Amino acid sequence: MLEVAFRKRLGSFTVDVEFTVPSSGITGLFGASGAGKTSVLSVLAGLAHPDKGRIAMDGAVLYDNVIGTCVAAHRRGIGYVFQDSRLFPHMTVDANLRYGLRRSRGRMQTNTFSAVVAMLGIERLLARLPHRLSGGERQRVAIGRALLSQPRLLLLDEPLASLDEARKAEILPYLEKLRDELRLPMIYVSHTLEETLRLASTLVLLSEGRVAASGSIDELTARTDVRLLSSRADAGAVIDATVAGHDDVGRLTRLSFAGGTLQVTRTSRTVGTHVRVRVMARDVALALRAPALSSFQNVLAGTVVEVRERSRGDFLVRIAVGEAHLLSAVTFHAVEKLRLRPGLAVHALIKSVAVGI
Amino acid sequence: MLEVAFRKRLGSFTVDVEFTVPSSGITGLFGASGAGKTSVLSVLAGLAHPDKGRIAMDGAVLYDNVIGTCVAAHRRGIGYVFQDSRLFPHMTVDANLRYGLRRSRGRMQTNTFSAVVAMLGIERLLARLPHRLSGGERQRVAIGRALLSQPRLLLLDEPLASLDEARKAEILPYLEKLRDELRLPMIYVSHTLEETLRLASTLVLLSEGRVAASGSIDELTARTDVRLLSSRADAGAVIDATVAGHDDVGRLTRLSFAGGTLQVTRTSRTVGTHVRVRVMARDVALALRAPALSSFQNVLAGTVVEVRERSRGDFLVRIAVGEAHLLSAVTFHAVEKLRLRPGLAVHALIKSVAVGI
Amino acid sequence: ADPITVFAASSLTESLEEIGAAYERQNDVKVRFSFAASSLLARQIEQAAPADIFCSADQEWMDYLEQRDRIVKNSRRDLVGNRLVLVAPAGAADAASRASAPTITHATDIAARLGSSRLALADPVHVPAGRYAQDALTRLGKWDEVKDRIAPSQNVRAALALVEQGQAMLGIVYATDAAASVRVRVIGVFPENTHERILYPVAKIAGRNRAGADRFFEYLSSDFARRVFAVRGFTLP
Amino acid sequence: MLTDLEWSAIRLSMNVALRSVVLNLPLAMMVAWVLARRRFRGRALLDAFVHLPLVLPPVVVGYGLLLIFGSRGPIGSILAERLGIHLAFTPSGAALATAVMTFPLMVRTIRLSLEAVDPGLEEAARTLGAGRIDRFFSITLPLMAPGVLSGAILAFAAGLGEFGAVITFVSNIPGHTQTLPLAMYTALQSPGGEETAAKLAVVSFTLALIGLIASELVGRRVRARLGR
Amino acid sequence: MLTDLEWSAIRLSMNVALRSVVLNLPLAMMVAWVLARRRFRGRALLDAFVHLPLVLPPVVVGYGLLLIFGSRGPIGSILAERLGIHLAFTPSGAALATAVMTFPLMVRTIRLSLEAVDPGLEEAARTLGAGRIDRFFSITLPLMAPGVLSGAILAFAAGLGEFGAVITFVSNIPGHTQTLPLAMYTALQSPGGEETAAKLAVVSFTLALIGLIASELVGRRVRARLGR
Ligand SMILES: Nc1ncnc2c1ncn2[C@@H]1O[C@H](COP(=O)(O)OP(=O)(O)OP(=O)(O)O)[C@@H](O)[C@H]1O
Ligand SMILES: Nc1ncnc2c1ncn2[C@@H]1O[C@H](COP(=O)(O)OP(=O)(O)OP(=O)(O)O)[C@@H](O)[C@H]1O
Ligand SMILES: [Mg+2]
Ligand SMILES: [Mg+2]
Repeated sequence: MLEVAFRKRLGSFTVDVEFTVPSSGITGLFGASGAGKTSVLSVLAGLAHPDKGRIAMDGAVLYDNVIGTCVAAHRRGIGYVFQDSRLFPHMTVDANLRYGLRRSRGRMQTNTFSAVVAMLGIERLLARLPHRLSGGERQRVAIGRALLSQPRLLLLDEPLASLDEARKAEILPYLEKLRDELRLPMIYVSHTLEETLRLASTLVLLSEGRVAASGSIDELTARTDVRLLSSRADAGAVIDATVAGHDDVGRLTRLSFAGGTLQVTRTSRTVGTHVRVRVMARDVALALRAPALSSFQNVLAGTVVEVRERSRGDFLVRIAVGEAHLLSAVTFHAVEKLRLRPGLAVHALIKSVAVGI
Repeated sequence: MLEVAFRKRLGSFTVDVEFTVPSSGITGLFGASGAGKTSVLSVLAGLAHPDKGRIAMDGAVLYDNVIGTCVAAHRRGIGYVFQDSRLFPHMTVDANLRYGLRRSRGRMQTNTFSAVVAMLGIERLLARLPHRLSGGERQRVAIGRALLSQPRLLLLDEPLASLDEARKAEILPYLEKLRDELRLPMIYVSHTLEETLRLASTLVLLSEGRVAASGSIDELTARTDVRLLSSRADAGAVIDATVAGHDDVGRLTRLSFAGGTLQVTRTSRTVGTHVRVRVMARDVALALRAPALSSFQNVLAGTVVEVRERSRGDFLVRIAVGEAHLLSAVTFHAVEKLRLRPGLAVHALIKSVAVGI
Repeated sequence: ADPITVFAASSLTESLEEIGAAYERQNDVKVRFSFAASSLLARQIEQAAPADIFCSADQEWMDYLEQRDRIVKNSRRDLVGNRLVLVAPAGAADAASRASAPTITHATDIAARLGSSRLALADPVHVPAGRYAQDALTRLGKWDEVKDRIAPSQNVRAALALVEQGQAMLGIVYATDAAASVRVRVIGVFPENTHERILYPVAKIAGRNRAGADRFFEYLSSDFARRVFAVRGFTLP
Repeated sequence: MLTDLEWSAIRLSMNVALRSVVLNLPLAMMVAWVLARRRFRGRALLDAFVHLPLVLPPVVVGYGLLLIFGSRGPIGSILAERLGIHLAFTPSGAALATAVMTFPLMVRTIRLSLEAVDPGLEEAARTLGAGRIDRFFSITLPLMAPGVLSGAILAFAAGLGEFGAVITFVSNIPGHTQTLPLAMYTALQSPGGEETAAKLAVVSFTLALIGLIASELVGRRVRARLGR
Repeated sequence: MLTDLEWSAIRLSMNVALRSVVLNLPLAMMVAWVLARRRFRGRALLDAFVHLPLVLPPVVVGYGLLLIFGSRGPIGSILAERLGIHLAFTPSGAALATAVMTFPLMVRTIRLSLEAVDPGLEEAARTLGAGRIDRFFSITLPLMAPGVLSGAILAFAAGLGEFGAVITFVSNIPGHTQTLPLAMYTALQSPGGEETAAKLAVVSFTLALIGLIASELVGRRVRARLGR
């Protein structure tokens, strides 16, 4: 567990934060441009020193102004993928990648060179110098370099911002694998809530240098007062589920969760694994009666728990399905027409394809 | 109109492209990381010289190796927002912004300093030096600097990649305004297809240094062979529509299009304006009968035109609604259950909130 | 009145400064000196340097100017003379016994006194003092013994410094230099017949007919001036 | 403590060092720019030529200046007759000799920092409508300011100590062309002059210290601006 | 065309210039690093002290060396007695004098390029587990290579031309301590020696040219690596 509490002035801006990061899983660090995300990461990595505070990882103090401790950055074992890639210009891609690897002798060699290179699709670039790379290529090498330094904690500052969807789709599962199989804790900065929610189990929301909210995703998504999470486009419910089976013909995977079964696009996860699924409020339609012949794979019976007007004419409806909760975004007209109110029995319609993992 | 045709070697990589960019509207330049997007932009800006080829803007030759013409970059009047922001480190934000402005005397002063600064939310940063800015702040200043140089053509290389959704939501409409009101042509590089499609009317798809496809969005989205556009998450149909009216109670806007009426979240566009709407295939559900009491605002009757299996078990269905076409992504089971086939009458179900502009 | 400018060899520095100061007190005119190597000054005068009078440390460079008609022909004469002496670093003990130095003869064992150190002298290739020293040593049959043991210096003053600091156990310098330094001891005087006579020629520079300069030129031969030179150890021709 | 002539040597040395720096700056920047940015035949020759004053003994350089800029020299005679400008044996000549001697130091340092300027920033300036000259003054020059400053202070320090070329070109006339190093040399010519020389050396050191502190203060600002 | 003694002067000059560069490099890098990166009391004094050989006339520096490293000097006597190393009047002494004279040039240039190294890259190295020394050799040093090279060639050129300190410290012994500048000076001291001096000047120029071309070739590679 990483315990963080510090204060640091940067010109007229002050970062004053306090939060904890669990020792496994990914913690999303989320906030608007200029909220202080990069500043927080650089203090954690030991590159900047706070004015006062305490930072401890698994009980070992990394920084404490009271007892006067400050572990040097290169001894912290914290990997950092910078917002700007910061490749060493005088080294080939290969040498850049091996820089941290070579200096990680003490630690377990969990990420192997060939696996990382293959995953990032940078085999062809190994002999190149960084100034001959494209923006996205540079960022991929930076990710690889940090992974290969075999860190105990990995800080990622918008690592995928300059990558295309296809590339992202290759890297995200790798990060998930690191999270799940190697239990490598990470702090992940991203502007895409979807990306963050998909990876993170804990969330720290920064706003103007302060922690606006922090806690597990489940806790936070259940709160309707955290503005960011209930904002129009990004609202959704996160559901913990287990892989129940695969349907190879329909390319579907069945997930069982506290409220029944959910069909999603086929994944390669083995049966029995725990997965986290985010069902976006905008992807959930409501109907009083279940439609007969439709393309919906998921028609879940439930009960309206809460109807809240997010902004004028724009409603968020919470539905209890078994023991799980779903969110649905509907218009004023729908609320009127269906007379949506707590206690009403409804059917939640979700196209299977709308659920990604 | 910008006519582009050139060839340039970069180490083992060759860019060999030919396409035209209309003199108004936004042209999306789309392609994977390392496809050559940045290389193309830098040739257009005049920062790199092709090995051979011809580039002409509105009939005036910018580059032609046969007649030996090459207009210097600073005389092209082409603005460029670089992938890395490239702010002048020795100048304050204010001086950075005014750098191009001061050198644009000859041209129409369409973008005023105060409007641009307000739009980008950088008033508080004006006195700062660039190294005291966050990544996103830096990028915003770079956008402002390019806009204020009053270019005749604007090149944008992933300008919004490091910005949060809220900030993007402020800048995108401004770019649309530039596109529509000032008719400033732009070439827009982005990895987010949604962003590109929302802004662009023309698309150039790059793949390994070559143009894989190019043309108007309408043309391209109607093609099922362009892999990129029919890939799982991003598939969708673009619909040209006109604002028909607003419903202030339900916070909706009614759009009329070739296939009827579409209800979307309230926009501020005045009645009668032309808009382009992208309806994602994953947001369109199909049913044989229209559901009675449901939260769907849009239930459109149509006819199946084409059923194509994108990948095993995963289908894309094209539906003709009036004269417009919609795409719907469905599973094998839905195809089976509804017996989807060309000619079948179906109802397309779209939640109004699922349609953004 | 415009100052009188005298270009003079460095070894005349102290005497000329004293004479100049005295002259300035008696006359309402400034006298300024530029002290440097004779060779350098001669070349500068050739290139029309604003010098009124040139005091050279050897005849050769005065000849150089005379051949080029840069001096007033009949003004040339020998100002002072000097003697060549052999010096060693002054030990604390012999500070007092510096009165009578023996004449150097064939018998003087220079090489032995040198030990493992070097013999400091002005560069025989181009500095007059060095040339005189080489002549004298040759005459005394000692040049071959020491010619690989010399430390040829830029000028006499530098050679003297080497001895003063004990870098060289022996040095050959002018009597005037030796007299001025308390840190060296004269251990021998070279007989005058072992080398060309050491004379400092002086001349007025051509093309600068100035009455003030003429008067100072004469003053250089005045009794006062001669006394000053004599006190510093110069011989008077 | 210090005689009038020593004070005048101090003033002259400051004057000569500063004038030579000012004289050199524009030309050194031009030459550095040409060497760093242009590719042409004979570039190596120009480079070697620039270093010539460093490679030759200062006396030779001074003598060369005397031959060229002396009142009998090809340039010196023209300057004297047409413009009434005399360089040999004048304080201005001391500044010229110092400038020539310190020129290579300045060019090297400026060139080094010019080569360190990020070309991406100049590209950005191009797309914003800045032509070559404009770009140089608005972007390149400010970014290489640390190097220009460094070159200037190096040249200033070397200028304070320049001896051989100066004494050869302008002679050693106290109160007129006798700079601090020349005064030190003259002091050393008299046995027992070490003390005077040491005193003057301390003065020189102090002047250099003042120059360095000043440049350090300016440099700190410049670097702070550049975020280093 | 060239006499034996002239050839030996050429060899000696090359030898002295190269040895002084090699001698200086590590120390100059250390001092440059301290001046650029550390903040401490007396930093300005150290800086001024480093520039001292530049500020003082070379002859004075030579005297100073003689006092310290001469056989009676505090260091010189120890070197001579304990290690049998003699510096005064030896070619090694010429290298030492040259090293001292060119030290400030090297420190300035190296420091300038050290200050231009992007601290962000060193930060990246820190997060990858590199300690201070490791970082210096793997990141900082290669990135400041253009400056080290530039400093080396500047010092080499200046070393070829060093006169006053060398002649004072090691005398002008033909075939032993007579470097090229000393030979040129000697030639100029005799009426009519201009021709010899000019010939030797051409030799010096050629040596510098060779050095510059070599450094240019290396520098081009280094810069290509760094993408400039
Ligand atoms: N050295 C500095 N001096 C003054 N202000 C600074 C300094 N560094 C950063 N700031 C300010 O602190 C705030 C937080 O910066 P930070 O880089 O941590 O933001 P961020 O959350 O990473 O933003 P982004 O998403 O845009 O990268 C910003 O407003 C920035 O302008
Ligand atoms: N100077 C160069 N030498 C060799 N190859 C180069 C050079 N510059 C770019 N490339 C290669 O050319 C290809 C195209 O680069 P470019 O920067 O145009 O890509 P891009 O489409 O902008 O990618 P990204 O989205 O990652 O920024 C890349 O594979 C890159 O490695
Ligand atoms: Mg940031
Ligand atoms: Mg790119």
